[in-house]
Amino acid sequence: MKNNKDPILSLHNITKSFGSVVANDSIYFDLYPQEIQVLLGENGAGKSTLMKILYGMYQADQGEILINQQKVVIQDPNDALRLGIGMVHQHFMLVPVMTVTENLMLGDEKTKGNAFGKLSKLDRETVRQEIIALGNKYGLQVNPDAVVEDLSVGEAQRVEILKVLYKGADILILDEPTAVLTPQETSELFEIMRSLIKQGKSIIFITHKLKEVLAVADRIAVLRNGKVVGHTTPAESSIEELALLMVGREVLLTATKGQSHPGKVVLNIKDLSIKSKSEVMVVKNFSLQLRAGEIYGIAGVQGNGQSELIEAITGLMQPHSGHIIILNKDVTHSSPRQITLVGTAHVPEDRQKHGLVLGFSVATNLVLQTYYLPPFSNGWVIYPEKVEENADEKIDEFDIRTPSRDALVSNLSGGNQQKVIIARELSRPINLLIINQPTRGLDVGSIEYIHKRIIEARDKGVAVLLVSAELDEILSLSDRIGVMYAGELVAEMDAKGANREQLGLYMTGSKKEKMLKENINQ
Amino acid sequence: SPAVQTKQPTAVDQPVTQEAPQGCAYKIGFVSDVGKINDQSFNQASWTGVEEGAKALGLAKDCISFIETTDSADYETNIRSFVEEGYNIIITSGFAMGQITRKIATENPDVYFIGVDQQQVDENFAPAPLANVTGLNFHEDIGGFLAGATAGLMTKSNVVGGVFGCQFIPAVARYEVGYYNGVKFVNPNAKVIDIYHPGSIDVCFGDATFGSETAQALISEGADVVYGAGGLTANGAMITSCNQGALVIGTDMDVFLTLPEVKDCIITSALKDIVTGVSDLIVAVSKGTFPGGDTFGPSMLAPYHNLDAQVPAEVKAKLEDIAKKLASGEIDPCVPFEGSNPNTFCVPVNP
Amino acid sequence: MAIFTALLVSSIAILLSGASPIKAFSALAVGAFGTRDNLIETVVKATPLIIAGLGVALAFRGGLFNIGVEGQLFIGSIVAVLVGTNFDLPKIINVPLVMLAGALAGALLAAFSGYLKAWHGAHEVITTIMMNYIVLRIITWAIGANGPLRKPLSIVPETRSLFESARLPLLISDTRLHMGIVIALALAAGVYFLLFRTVLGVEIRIVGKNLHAAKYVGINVKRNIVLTMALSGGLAGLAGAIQVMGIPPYNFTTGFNVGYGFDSLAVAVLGSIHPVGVVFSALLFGAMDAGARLMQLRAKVPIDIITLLQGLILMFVAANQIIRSLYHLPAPSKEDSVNLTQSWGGE
Amino acid sequence: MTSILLVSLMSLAIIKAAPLIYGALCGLMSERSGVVNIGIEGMMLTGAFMAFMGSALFSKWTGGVFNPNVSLVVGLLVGIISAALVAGLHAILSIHYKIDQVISGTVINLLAVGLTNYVANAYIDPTHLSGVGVFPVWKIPLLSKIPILGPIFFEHQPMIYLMFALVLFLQYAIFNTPWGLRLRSVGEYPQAADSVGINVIKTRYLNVILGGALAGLGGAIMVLESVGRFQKLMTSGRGFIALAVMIFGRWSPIGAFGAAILFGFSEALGVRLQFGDINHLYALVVVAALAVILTSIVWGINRLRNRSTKGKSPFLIGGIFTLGLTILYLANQVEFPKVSVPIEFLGLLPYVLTIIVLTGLVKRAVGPAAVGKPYEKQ
Ligand SMILES: Nc1ncnc2c1ncn2[C@@H]1O[C@H](COP(=O)(O)OP(=O)(O)OP(=O)(O)O)[C@@H](O)[C@H]1O
Ligand SMILES: Nc1ncnc2c1ncn2[C@@H]1O[C@H](COP(=O)(O)OP(=O)(O)OP(=O)(O)O)[C@@H](O)[C@H]1O
Ligand SMILES: [Mg+2]
Ligand SMILES: [Mg+2]
Repeated sequence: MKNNKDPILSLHNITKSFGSVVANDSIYFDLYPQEIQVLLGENGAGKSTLMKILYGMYQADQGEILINQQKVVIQDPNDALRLGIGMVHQHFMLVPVMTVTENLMLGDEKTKGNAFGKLSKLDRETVRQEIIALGNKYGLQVNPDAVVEDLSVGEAQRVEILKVLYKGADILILDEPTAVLTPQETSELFEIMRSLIKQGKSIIFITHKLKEVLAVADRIAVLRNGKVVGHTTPAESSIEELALLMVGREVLLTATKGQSHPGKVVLNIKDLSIKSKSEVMVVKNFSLQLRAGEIYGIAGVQGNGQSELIEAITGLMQPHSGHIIILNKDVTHSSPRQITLVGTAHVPEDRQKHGLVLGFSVATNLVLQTYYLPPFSNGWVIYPEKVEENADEKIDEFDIRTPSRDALVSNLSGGNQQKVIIARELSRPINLLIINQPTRGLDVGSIEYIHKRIIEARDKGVAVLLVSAELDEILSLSDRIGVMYAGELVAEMDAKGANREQLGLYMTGSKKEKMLKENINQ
Repeated sequence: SPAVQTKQPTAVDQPVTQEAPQGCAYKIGFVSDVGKINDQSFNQASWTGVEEGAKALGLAKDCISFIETTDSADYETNIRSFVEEGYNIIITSGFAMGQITRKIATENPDVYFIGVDQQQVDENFAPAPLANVTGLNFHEDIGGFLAGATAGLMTKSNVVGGVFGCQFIPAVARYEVGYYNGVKFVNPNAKVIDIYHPGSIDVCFGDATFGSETAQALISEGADVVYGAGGLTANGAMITSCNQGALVIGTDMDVFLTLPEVKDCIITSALKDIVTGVSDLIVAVSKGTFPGGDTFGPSMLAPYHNLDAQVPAEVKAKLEDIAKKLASGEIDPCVPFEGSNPNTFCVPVNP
Repeated sequence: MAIFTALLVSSIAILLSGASPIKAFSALAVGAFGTRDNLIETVVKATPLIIAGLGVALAFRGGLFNIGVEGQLFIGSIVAVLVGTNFDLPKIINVPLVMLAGALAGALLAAFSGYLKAWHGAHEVITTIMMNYIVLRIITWAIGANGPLRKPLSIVPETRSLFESARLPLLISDTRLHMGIVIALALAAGVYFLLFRTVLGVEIRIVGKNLHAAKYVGINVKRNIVLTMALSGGLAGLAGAIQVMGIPPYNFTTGFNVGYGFDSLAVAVLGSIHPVGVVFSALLFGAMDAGARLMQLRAKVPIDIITLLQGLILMFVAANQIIRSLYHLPAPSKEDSVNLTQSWGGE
Repeated sequence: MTSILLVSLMSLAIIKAAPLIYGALCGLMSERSGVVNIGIEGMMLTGAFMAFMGSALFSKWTGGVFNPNVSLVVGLLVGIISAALVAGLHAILSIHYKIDQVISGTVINLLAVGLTNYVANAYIDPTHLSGVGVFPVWKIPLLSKIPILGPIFFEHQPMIYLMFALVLFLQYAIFNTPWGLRLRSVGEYPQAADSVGINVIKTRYLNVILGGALAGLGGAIMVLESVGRFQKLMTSGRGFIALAVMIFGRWSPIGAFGAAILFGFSEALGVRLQFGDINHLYALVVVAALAVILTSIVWGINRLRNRSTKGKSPFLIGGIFTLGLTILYLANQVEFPKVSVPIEFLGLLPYVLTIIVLTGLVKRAVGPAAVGKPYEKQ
């Protein structure tokens, strides 16, 4: 929006380094009232760091912060909140075992009377009401009594934003809120952001998704290696330019792939049904035939049974009924290891929780699926030198950015951690690749790379089952697309024929229709 | 790495190694049983005996030393280190060290050994005296019997209790049997409640809290006399009983002197006069009258001290009489009789 | 450096009691290293601590807090006695047999706690603590007045002595230096190899570091937990067996081994739960236990000062920052720190 | 008969449970804030020791011009404060120096044992320093008249009432006050707490130290309400039992209370059975029956509490419950053979029962998520 007002917030010459890493390098940054400014940059560019400085979680090595031209000191989040700065963090900052209400109260709790100070009784009821009221005002409905760990990521995200508003912030920092959101949730979020702007708030918005940038940004600032390398606006730039600006080189934004040549059926799922731990049927007689050399993308709003489906296929969860057959071998009740051994690779949704052992070296993580097999071991004894050779190979083959093979994987950036997993899963003889949210939170550079790898695998004749909340990812990678809604496969189509709108309708359940598999398979 | 560093001091030390107490006519060493020298029970008694004996011989403070055993695996090394340091009278307390004491004694005929609670028997438990080892033993069953008789005569509620240490320690078991039978002997229809600490050696003598809580239970059951035999566990019991208005009877040492908390409710103590026993034997060494073999210390009751007035004359008389009969063997606490301790069984102590 | 500081601090305590620290610590040192026999005593004392310490460390690596080493060690001893006093086979068979029996006993006891955790979610800290008491009391009964293991006729609570054929050979004749230390060092090497060079070891460490990843990789977590506990308890049991097999009078009596369980916990953490570290810290503890005799005897300093000393050393070694700031030393290169409290709270 | 028995057992159970409960509350405070505490034993021991020194020396120096209770109160305060100081050390080591919390707990235990024994050896031979008795029993006027419940709950010494009060208060405070909310958030997800301006470090220090004070009470009660003087190692493992009790009680004060009572009760029973006037078999069967009934009740409660449909089916619960009752009934019908169980085995009751109950009815105990992990701001 055109405005000649003064900036509500300016950062002057902010510099911050962690040991040798210079995360922020003399950064200048202005935010104007009622604007949405997007902060863009590849993984590790320094976006979160800058925002954490603004929010008082880190202290800048040098530089100053001005709010309405007034120089301010922000020692800790309390100061930030007092100055009307609120932040939604890249990683959820909600206590899982507590209710929404408790999470919102936390920090400045309302109490019934104040006779006993911090020991007075919490006034949950009032806060409940306030939450509901606030929710209605901004269109952010959540159940105040829900326990956070039971919420979907979308809901949790809403709670995070509510929390910031509840604390009365005028400047909202949203650090990659859409990384975990589905297209629907994302567009809802954008609605909310716009209404917030109308009501006088200003927003700093961090994302890696260039489409989104153009969709919501008023202005765009691009960071690279801790420096601001450019300012622009959606009007005067394009996705390609943004990518170039970010990464510093040309980037292929849509994966290019040749015709697929489906071979024999690798994965054959027959009316599979799965009960969740709380005895709810989360997948209902799901059937699917996946052939060698094709990529099958499962689209769907999160929480419609995709995760359970994957867990069942990979043996992490026992299905209720139905059959899973991999290469004519019934693995319905096999252990994860048996399933791995028939040539299944699995790139899990939560890379830090399931995919890696953060306390182990990169080298060890690279053999996490094969350490017990030759050449790394004879079944009993590990051959460390083999492990280390393998590490060195993979590290430069998949250009994993790590200080050394013995470095702890926890020290790697998100993108590189994902690369470790990809390298591990793709660099062994496999027939089936199950890959869940492969590029969540990664920058365009890493995305391009990982997509390339997936397609290579498919061209080598691997059957790929791709689950992603990213419609673009589904559309650009898949040969066939299935849509899951409420635990059912509501639609299946050839990728060529597919388009966003149509998929969107299926995903929200507003359209239901089964196509006969035969049409596609012949 | 650690090990290298600990070597530091060794360098400093060589001169000191030779250093040893000068001008000691005798060097007396004491090895405690697993436990502490001031457990206010038999370890402490033995150590006090050593100090008394040293005084009697006019030895300097650093002519005597002790080692507290923390693990029964160390008995041998602990005793030997005294031998190596040239100590010539070594006291080991506790039955557990009996055999190893004898072994080391045979190897070192010129060192005198005093074994408290150690009967001089060979592997087959046949008496086998050695010239340079004297076992200082006691008839705990007799002491217990006297304590029991006192309790039986003094109780008004006709309910008396006893709190004991480890059942598996022979001395303790003998005290318990004697106590029970003593009560029944003088007062057949009195109720006797004896409680042992159920724990293992590391706690059963040292758990004052258990003793205290048990005493509360006994008293809420109506007991008005409580007997304590078993180190700190017993102390806990006696103090609490005292606080709750019951009379108490102590064990081993004259508890009136060692535990002031109970001075106004302790009737007497079943003395097991280790102190005199040990110091006498030490003196005997200097006199050249060291007996060797088994000796038996006297088993008697301590003075009534503050409660002297409360104890009726006829009670005192009766106790005198029983004491005589016990001494003469007319009464044997270990022989079952009508209403006696259901498991009357004294690990043999040959007279 | 840490140890030096600990010595300094504890000398204050000694001074307060009127004794001379120099005298005390020189006596301590002589008692630990001064003569051949003292040196041997240090080694003998360290032997069970090494083995049991390895057990604790192994469990920690697997994310389990085995605080039941005391009980496992005791049951190891008692079962070793049970076998060693009833079977009189040729030494070459009997010694391994008895050791195996002890290890097995400890392993089963610990495995039970492991099972309770894996299948019933019973926290191993509770169950192992409870097991300690249960085992100790049953043993107390077994050697008590009319217990089954009581040495016939004996007037004292003790078991019979092991048959000659079940006793560990001496390394140096007519000393107390038995073969246990060799076994202990071999085990240390073995545990290192197991943890860092074998498939099982990697799996134990994965489970220890990240349960979810372990499941994802296809490790049978429940089985792994039981196995880890069994190994840990097996080592503890073996430590107990070796005590009765190596130390005259080769039997079990009251007051035997009391406290080794908790010492080995200290040893394990002092050795930063690494086999190499464990060996050294066990030797250190052994030295202090052995030296304590002369310290009491010569300097008249009560043995409790040793416990104090051990606490201080552990503190200064662990919080090496304190030391560094005291002596202005440079910070060392940060290596992968092992989190002992892995299994404690919410996974 | 049985009611008298029950009363004496229960009140003894409460007395035996009290130190464990204080200890468990200590562990709970520090672990709720994210700091593992296996140093409870050491803190209790220190509390006991200093409580004795405080009271004894005070009355010695003031020459007994004050009423003994004054000295006892002084001792109590000294005990509390010094245990809190020890906890302070634990806090410094594990929060500031970030050394592993299990290690610093072990350090605490070693130091406490070493120091108290050492000083006790050197300075407190009973003939030189004698205790000043214990707190008197306070009968609560009306309440103590209530049949059964009265004598069980309202005829105790003051520190027992204090314990009741603290359990109820902390149960309320941890789950219903800002302080509690912050405490839990810091133990569950410190980053989140930090992100809303809660000072994680300060919160942890505060609660670890408060916990220490509670452990101090646990140690002091042994001196000031039962034994009347300090005896070496008088905690004899209660700190570790308290640890178990805390976990058993799933990190909640009420839970810890229940667990400790169960423990104290079975220990009391073990002692009571030595009286020899109850048939041992009968007693054991009754206990088993009670355990079963308890199980079903707890299941029932969990069932009602549950948000979702999780939990055992009502029929099962009902079945178990009636089963328990029938056993109880039958036990009173049949004549048991007279056997006397060795005392060591009677002593096993609390430990065995704990394991059974633990595996039987307590749901997988999961502590605060961030417990044991030092907090790194950056
Ligand atoms: N607490 C920390 N300690 C050490 N290094 C850090 C820390 N936080 C960030 N860094 C480093 O600073 C750099 C910037 O990190 P930052 O998280 O700001 O990047 P980002 O732009 O947010 O990346 P992403 O898009 O993945 O979120 C990275 O190299 C990161 O490794
Ligand atoms: N002497 C030591 N004392 C304490 N900890 C040690 C010692 N040596 C190594 N460690 C730690 O113990 C762990 C294992 O040591 P080591 O490096 O030998 O095996 P690793 O390299 O971790 O295993 P792998 O060879 O499978 O990678 C490492 O985390 C290391 O930091
Ligand atoms: Mg970021
Ligand atoms: Mg290595």
